[in-house]
Amino acid sequence: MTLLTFMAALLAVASLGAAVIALVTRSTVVAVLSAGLVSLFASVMFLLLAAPDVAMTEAAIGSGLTTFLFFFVLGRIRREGTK
Amino acid sequence: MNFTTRKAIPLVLLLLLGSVFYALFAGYTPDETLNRSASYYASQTVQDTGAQNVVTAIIVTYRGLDTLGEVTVLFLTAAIVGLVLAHSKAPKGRSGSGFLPSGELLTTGTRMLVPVILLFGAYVFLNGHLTPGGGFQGGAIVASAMLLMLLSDSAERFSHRLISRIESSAGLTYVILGLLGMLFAGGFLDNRILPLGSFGSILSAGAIPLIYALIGLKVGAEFSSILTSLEATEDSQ
Amino acid sequence: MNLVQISLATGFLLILLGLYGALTNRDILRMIVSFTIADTGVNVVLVAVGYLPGREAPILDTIPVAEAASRITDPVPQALVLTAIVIGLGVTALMLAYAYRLFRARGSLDISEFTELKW
Amino acid sequence: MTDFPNFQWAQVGYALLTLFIVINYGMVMTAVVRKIGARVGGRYGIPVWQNYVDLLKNIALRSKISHGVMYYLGPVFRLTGGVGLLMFVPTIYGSEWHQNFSYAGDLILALYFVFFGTLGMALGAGESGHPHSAIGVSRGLAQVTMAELPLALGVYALSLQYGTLDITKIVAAQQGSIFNWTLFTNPIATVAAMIAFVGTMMRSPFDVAMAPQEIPIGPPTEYHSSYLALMQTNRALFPVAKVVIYMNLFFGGATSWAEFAIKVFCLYMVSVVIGVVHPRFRVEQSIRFFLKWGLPIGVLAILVV
Amino acid sequence: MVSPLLILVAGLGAAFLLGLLRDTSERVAFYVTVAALGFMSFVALSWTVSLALGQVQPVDIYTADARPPFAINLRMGLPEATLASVVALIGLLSAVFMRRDLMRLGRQSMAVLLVLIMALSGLIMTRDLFNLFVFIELIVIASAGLVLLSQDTRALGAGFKYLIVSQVISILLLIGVIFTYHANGSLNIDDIAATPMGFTGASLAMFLVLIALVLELKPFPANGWALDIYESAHPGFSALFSAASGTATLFAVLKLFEASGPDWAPLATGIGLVTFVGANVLALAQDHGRRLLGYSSVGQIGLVLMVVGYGADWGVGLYYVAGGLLISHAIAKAGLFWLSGMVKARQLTDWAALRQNPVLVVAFATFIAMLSGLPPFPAFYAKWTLVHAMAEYADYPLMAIFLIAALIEAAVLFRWFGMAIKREATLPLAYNLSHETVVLIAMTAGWVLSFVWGPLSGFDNLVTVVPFLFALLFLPLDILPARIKNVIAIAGLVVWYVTSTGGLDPLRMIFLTIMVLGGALLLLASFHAKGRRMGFYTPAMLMFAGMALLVTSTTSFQFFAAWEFLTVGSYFLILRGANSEPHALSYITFSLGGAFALLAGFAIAAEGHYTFYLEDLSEVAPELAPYVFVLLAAGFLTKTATMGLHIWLPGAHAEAETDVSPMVSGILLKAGLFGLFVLVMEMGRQELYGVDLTVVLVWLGAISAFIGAVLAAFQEDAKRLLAYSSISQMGYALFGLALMNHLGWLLAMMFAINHFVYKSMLFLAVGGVKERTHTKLMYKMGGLITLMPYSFVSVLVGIIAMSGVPPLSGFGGRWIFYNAIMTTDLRLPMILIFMAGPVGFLYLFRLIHTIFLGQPKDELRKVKEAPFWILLPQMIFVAFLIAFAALPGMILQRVDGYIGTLFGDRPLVWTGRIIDSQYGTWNPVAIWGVIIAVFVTVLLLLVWMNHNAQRVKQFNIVFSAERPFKPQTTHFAWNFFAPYRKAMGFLEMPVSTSFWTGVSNALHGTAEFARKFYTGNGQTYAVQLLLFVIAVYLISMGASS
Repeated sequence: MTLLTFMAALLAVASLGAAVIALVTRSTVVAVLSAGLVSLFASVMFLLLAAPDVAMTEAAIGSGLTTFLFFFVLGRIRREGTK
Repeated sequence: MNFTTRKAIPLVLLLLLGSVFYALFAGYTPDETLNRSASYYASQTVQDTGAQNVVTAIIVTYRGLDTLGEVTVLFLTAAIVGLVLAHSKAPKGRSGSGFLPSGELLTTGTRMLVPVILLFGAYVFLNGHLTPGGGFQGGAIVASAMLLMLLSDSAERFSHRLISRIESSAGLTYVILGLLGMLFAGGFLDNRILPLGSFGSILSAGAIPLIYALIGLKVGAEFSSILTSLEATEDSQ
Repeated sequence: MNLVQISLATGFLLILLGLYGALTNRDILRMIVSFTIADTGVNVVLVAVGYLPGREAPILDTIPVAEAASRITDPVPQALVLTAIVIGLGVTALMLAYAYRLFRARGSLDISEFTELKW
Repeated sequence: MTDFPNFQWAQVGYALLTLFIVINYGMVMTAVVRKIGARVGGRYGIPVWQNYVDLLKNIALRSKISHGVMYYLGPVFRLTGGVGLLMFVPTIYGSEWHQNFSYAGDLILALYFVFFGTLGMALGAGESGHPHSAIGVSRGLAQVTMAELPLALGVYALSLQYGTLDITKIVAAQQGSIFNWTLFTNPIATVAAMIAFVGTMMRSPFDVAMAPQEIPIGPPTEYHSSYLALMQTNRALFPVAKVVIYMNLFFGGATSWAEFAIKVFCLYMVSVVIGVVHPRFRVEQSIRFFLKWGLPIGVLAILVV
Repeated sequence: MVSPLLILVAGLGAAFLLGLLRDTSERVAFYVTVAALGFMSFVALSWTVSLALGQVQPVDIYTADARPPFAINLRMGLPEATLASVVALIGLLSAVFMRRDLMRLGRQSMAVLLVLIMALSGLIMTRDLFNLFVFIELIVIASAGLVLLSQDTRALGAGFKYLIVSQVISILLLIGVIFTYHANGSLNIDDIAATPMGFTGASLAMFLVLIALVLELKPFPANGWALDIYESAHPGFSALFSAASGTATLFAVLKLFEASGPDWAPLATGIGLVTFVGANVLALAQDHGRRLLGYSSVGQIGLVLMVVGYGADWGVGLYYVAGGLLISHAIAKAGLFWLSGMVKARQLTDWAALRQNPVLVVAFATFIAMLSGLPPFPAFYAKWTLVHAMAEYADYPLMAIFLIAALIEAAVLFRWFGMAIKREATLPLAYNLSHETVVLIAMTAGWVLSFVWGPLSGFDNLVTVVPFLFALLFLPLDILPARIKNVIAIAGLVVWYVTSTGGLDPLRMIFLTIMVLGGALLLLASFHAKGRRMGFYTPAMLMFAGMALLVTSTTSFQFFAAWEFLTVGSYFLILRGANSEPHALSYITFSLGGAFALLAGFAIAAEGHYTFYLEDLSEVAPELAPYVFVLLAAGFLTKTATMGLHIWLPGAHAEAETDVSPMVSGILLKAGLFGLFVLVMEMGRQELYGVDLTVVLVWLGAISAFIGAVLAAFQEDAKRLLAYSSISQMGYALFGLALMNHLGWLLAMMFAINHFVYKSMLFLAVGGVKERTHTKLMYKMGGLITLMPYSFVSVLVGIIAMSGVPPLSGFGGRWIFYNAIMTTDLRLPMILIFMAGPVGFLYLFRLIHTIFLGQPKDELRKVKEAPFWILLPQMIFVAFLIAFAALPGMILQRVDGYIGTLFGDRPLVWTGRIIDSQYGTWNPVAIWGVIIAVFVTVLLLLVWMNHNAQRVKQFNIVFSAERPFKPQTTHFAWNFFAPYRKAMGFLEMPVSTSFWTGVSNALHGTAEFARKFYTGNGQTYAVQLLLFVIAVYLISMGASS
């Protein structure tokens, strides 16, 4: 098993684990963060797969912007829901 | 449907779908050499477009129409998110993300960081034809500046109007560049309306840097617009 | 298992996990979260399919043009994934906006409450 | 005059003569039948000339009213039906003069012309406005439609048997021996037809439409004076004309007036005898009777031909 | 030519440009939008025209100066140009339609609209797989945005469901795309066809791509989300969603199925068929207008999908058929959705508001006709071709399922149309000039399309058929007073008759005379109508046009087209009656069902030839011939309302207007008879499983004749009585025809003539009575003889003629009948006919007695004689009946001679005016002579004796002591033949009514039950979607292994 494969396996386990957490957690915030984490692990995996462009994009958009979008909406809903 | 069947049916379905995927997985063998599309790009990109980054060349020229569609997706999303939220103004009062305290530190930090971030974003999309990165990544970085400002509840937010102007002008210019390709070069979105320049320099690869810059601006503006709309709507009108 | 297989498997599993979440979670926001996971899975699959073992990124700054065809990996799927990621974000944003509006309309985020249109 | 082959004015005279004979015969015969009936029942009965008396009385009646055109025309239709029927069938086989106007048509004409008078009568009675007449009409029509069915089947069997619809030819085929009669060559058809015969003679058990004894309904109650006279004439004429058809079709026809008189009387008596020994059916009972007996026999008749 | 790329560029550019405008300048933004859409339409249309005229060749547009597959390319051929035009035009019109809401939401919404149209055009033109995906995503997002145009808050939920489903679809699509790329090394669609699939997973990849695209077409049952959108979205958007999106997506699917090769075609066929059937069955249970339209959209797109799969190897023919269906659907569905925007309330019945504006009713009818595949619209040609192809490949079960589903669809649509015409709306029409203009443009487009499609069909261009045009002429003429139109109509019929009689054999000549000249005669009665009588002449003339064309048709296509014309025309006519809505619906359902049987029959007979001469029916392959016979006979028997297929008739004929009843009874039924004539003339005896089919027909005729008569005798409603009588009379005709001998046919001919005359006469007379008494119930009439003597005379003559009592012409029929049956071996069915005769006498007597005789009702003591114009044709008929009875030879002799040439025999000998057969004689003049002589003599006798008769009034003894609870039950005319009913009532058992009601209830029940499947939960819809994918996967795996 090469180092590359080993890292990939590690990333795979990590991202799948994060995905499972996103599904089973009761807290939406944790779910959103876990999903962002999945994206982040995926973007590292893209680097391994010789796709730096994709890795950048996934990191910036998939794990970054998307997560913030969720939090914005979540925030609005919380504010209005509790009133 | 009770609790168990509500979850069991999707489970069974997805197991079946998984078997479909497994068939794909099991039947998959990586290619030994590049297939004909890829080998064309590998050998012709430099000659055709003068770009170092093949992915960029594909995105901006060969599959430029996709990319035009892609920015249009964001344009649409921005417009629709605006529409969706336009008629549901948030209640008066506190705005901001609601879970991050907007303190003095954040505000000050934001003021300092925003120009740096913007510059970095511009760097990323202008070098898209040479290094990894490009309009989308750069645009996302530019948008993060906007994000920061929103988080810090900064008073000097970008006006929504300005964002929309930038977005539209960039889009329009992009389309016009495409047309110019049709008029002066080999086809729609052909990058050779500008000289290809010397391979590997920043002002090379024809119109690619220009287009990617437009894309970066546009994407940045669109992300910003979406973020602004989602964050609060008092000033979205 | 090599790199490609691991990535492919991860991608597929992410898709399935994401879909499972989207189909079983009643909370609209959690559905959207699940869809982003599935989207990520799709992206992983796309990139993995385009990967040629042992090759380098398709950027010709260090690779001579003449050797490009034998040294770089397939750039096309990468280009596609870029597009897919952006589109995915667009859809996610749209769904979030809808989620907010639905919440405003009903004060709830439970998908099973929005069934007044049926039959 | 190609439409009237071999037409001579004398034919009209002979036709009138036939008519005269048949009417008188009918008058006397019906009276005799009533007399016999009375005697069987232990009563004295009417004199044989009673019908003439009634006729004269009716004609002489002074008060004459009308309810309208159709009322007026009803008896005309009725009598035209009777006379026409007689005119369209040959009475005496072999006698050219008593062929009447049978060249105008064949068996079918006769069968369908039966309805002419019925229709007119019903219409006339209808216009009187008396609901009972309407009830009588509806009952009569309902019953007669089913009663005619075995006849139609029998006739069909018969025409298949003889391969013709021409009455004269049918009679001709039965000449020679009594065993050439349809009665013997095709008894089933004869039985079927006779069921119809009994059913349409307006005698018990199939006389609910007239029902003169119990309830004053039916067309005759609506008419009086010369209307009734016309109808009375027809009541003498029409049964005979009808019997003539049966006689021609099933009983070898008649070659002389004597044979004619005997056969008609015998046939007529069949319905009388049955009537005497059977109580009256309600309409639906008679319909069911015809469906249960007349129809199967008729079907059998055409199947075995 | 400008580059087609400009369609995309203009859309995008304008969308971006809108962002530069000021927020407040909505008006300018709207003009920019309209201008851009106009430009896109112009480009697309100019390409369409130039390509169609052959001025330019189809082009491939390359981007970035690289050849495919290395860069994305687009294609502009005739199909692309046409569909892009459709999309752009619908976009333009919808923009105009949605003006107010677009302005309300601002320029962003207009940008979304522009992007949607742009993306749809791109979807049509692109040849790149991934580009296809991008355009689809654009469409999804833009659609989700435009859903917000609706004021209906529920639209929000619908939009979200749509997004959920789209997410699942795009996941499947992307996986499919990438593995297809891996297999082919190319994303170009054309390469999929060129390159054999490289590895085992590739077919699976192709499956994912195809199924994902198919899912975008909203296949049944994975389509709940789409229905919710249709129901709640803005009608302008629904028009786009159904017409434009459906069209573009379907073309994308077509491209991929073409590329993927014939192995995949059954997938499209199967899913398409299931969708077509399922959507139409479920539509039965809908009473919400827009949701119904949604179901209909789904069904229609399913139909086209089926064609795409089925016609995979047709080449250009596929484009012709699928294109015709697709464009018709686009126009009609867009038009209907736009119309729905003008109807305020949402129930189907609320569409009655359209009646405020007759032009909109015409538009509505046009759209419905386009959708149900009626001539002259393209879907008609498509249906013809499709069924013929199915017959060619001997796919009979497929054909049956398709036709049944098409029938259900027609029933759904016409049920709705009936409601719109007959019900009352709860809210008035939301009138808006620009909305109406948009709708009318769509309607015009429909007609133009038909005009273009006709000549391409290789058959006649049905739009330009003269009688049809003549019928259409009455649409603009409808503003004229009815009398003027009537003159024109009569003149037209007479002229057509005079000019088209040449070269017809006597048989057709007689049918033409009855249908056209008879029609002109009956139209005399229409002079009675006052005012404008909107909407009468077009359908009437359409019906006559159909009949005129039917008789002169030589090919099966002409015949069928004519048949559909007359069916539709008569449907509209029948629908005009006061209470005719349900009856008109059952009429059109049965008629179209019959028509489809004809279509199937012709198609099977043609064995792949699309033009088939009727005379070639005699040369159908022997193993097919019996089935052809059965199908054609079933079609014709539906029209002649043979027992079992008759339940539509009584209501339809009885509830029709006074002058319409004789047309649909006296004339229209003859169309079926004519068809049967052609059938038995060309095909002769056929045997199926050893049963001689003509014997079956004999039995059917006899049963109809008998049961029809019995049922007629039990009716309380005079017109219903006549209607049942028609069933009986047609039974006689069928019986004669099926005897397959000379006299039998002559009998049928005789009945055709006679039935026309006396049934027209009786319907007119009863109709005239109804005009005056305002009731059709016989027990409410009575004693009208003195008040309406002329009507009485015509009824009297009519019933004498009909019952076959000498001397009138009915007797001739009976005489021929007896002679005909003498020569046949069939004896048992005769019994029924024998029974029918006297029963017929019963109902006829009831008719005359209860209406004209007995005591007049108090409230009817002052009624007047029927109007002159209604009496006039009756009197002409009376004269004709008498003349025909005395001189039957003037018509019959020629027919007899003609039939003689067919059979090569001469059973009747015509000596002067005497007719001799092998068995007997019919001397009509002598009969007349004798009867008149006797009658006059007796009458004179009576007059002599009774000249001083005194007129007395009737006296009323109907009620004795008290007024009963239901007074009519004590009336003699109520249940007139009560004893008969007691004895024969079992024959009244509504066997066929129960049967058909059962069928209908079962269908409705299924629909009602099955639609619960659409729970409204977006998640459930997504689950169903996946379920569908898996099911299709497993089925196709099973099918291919």
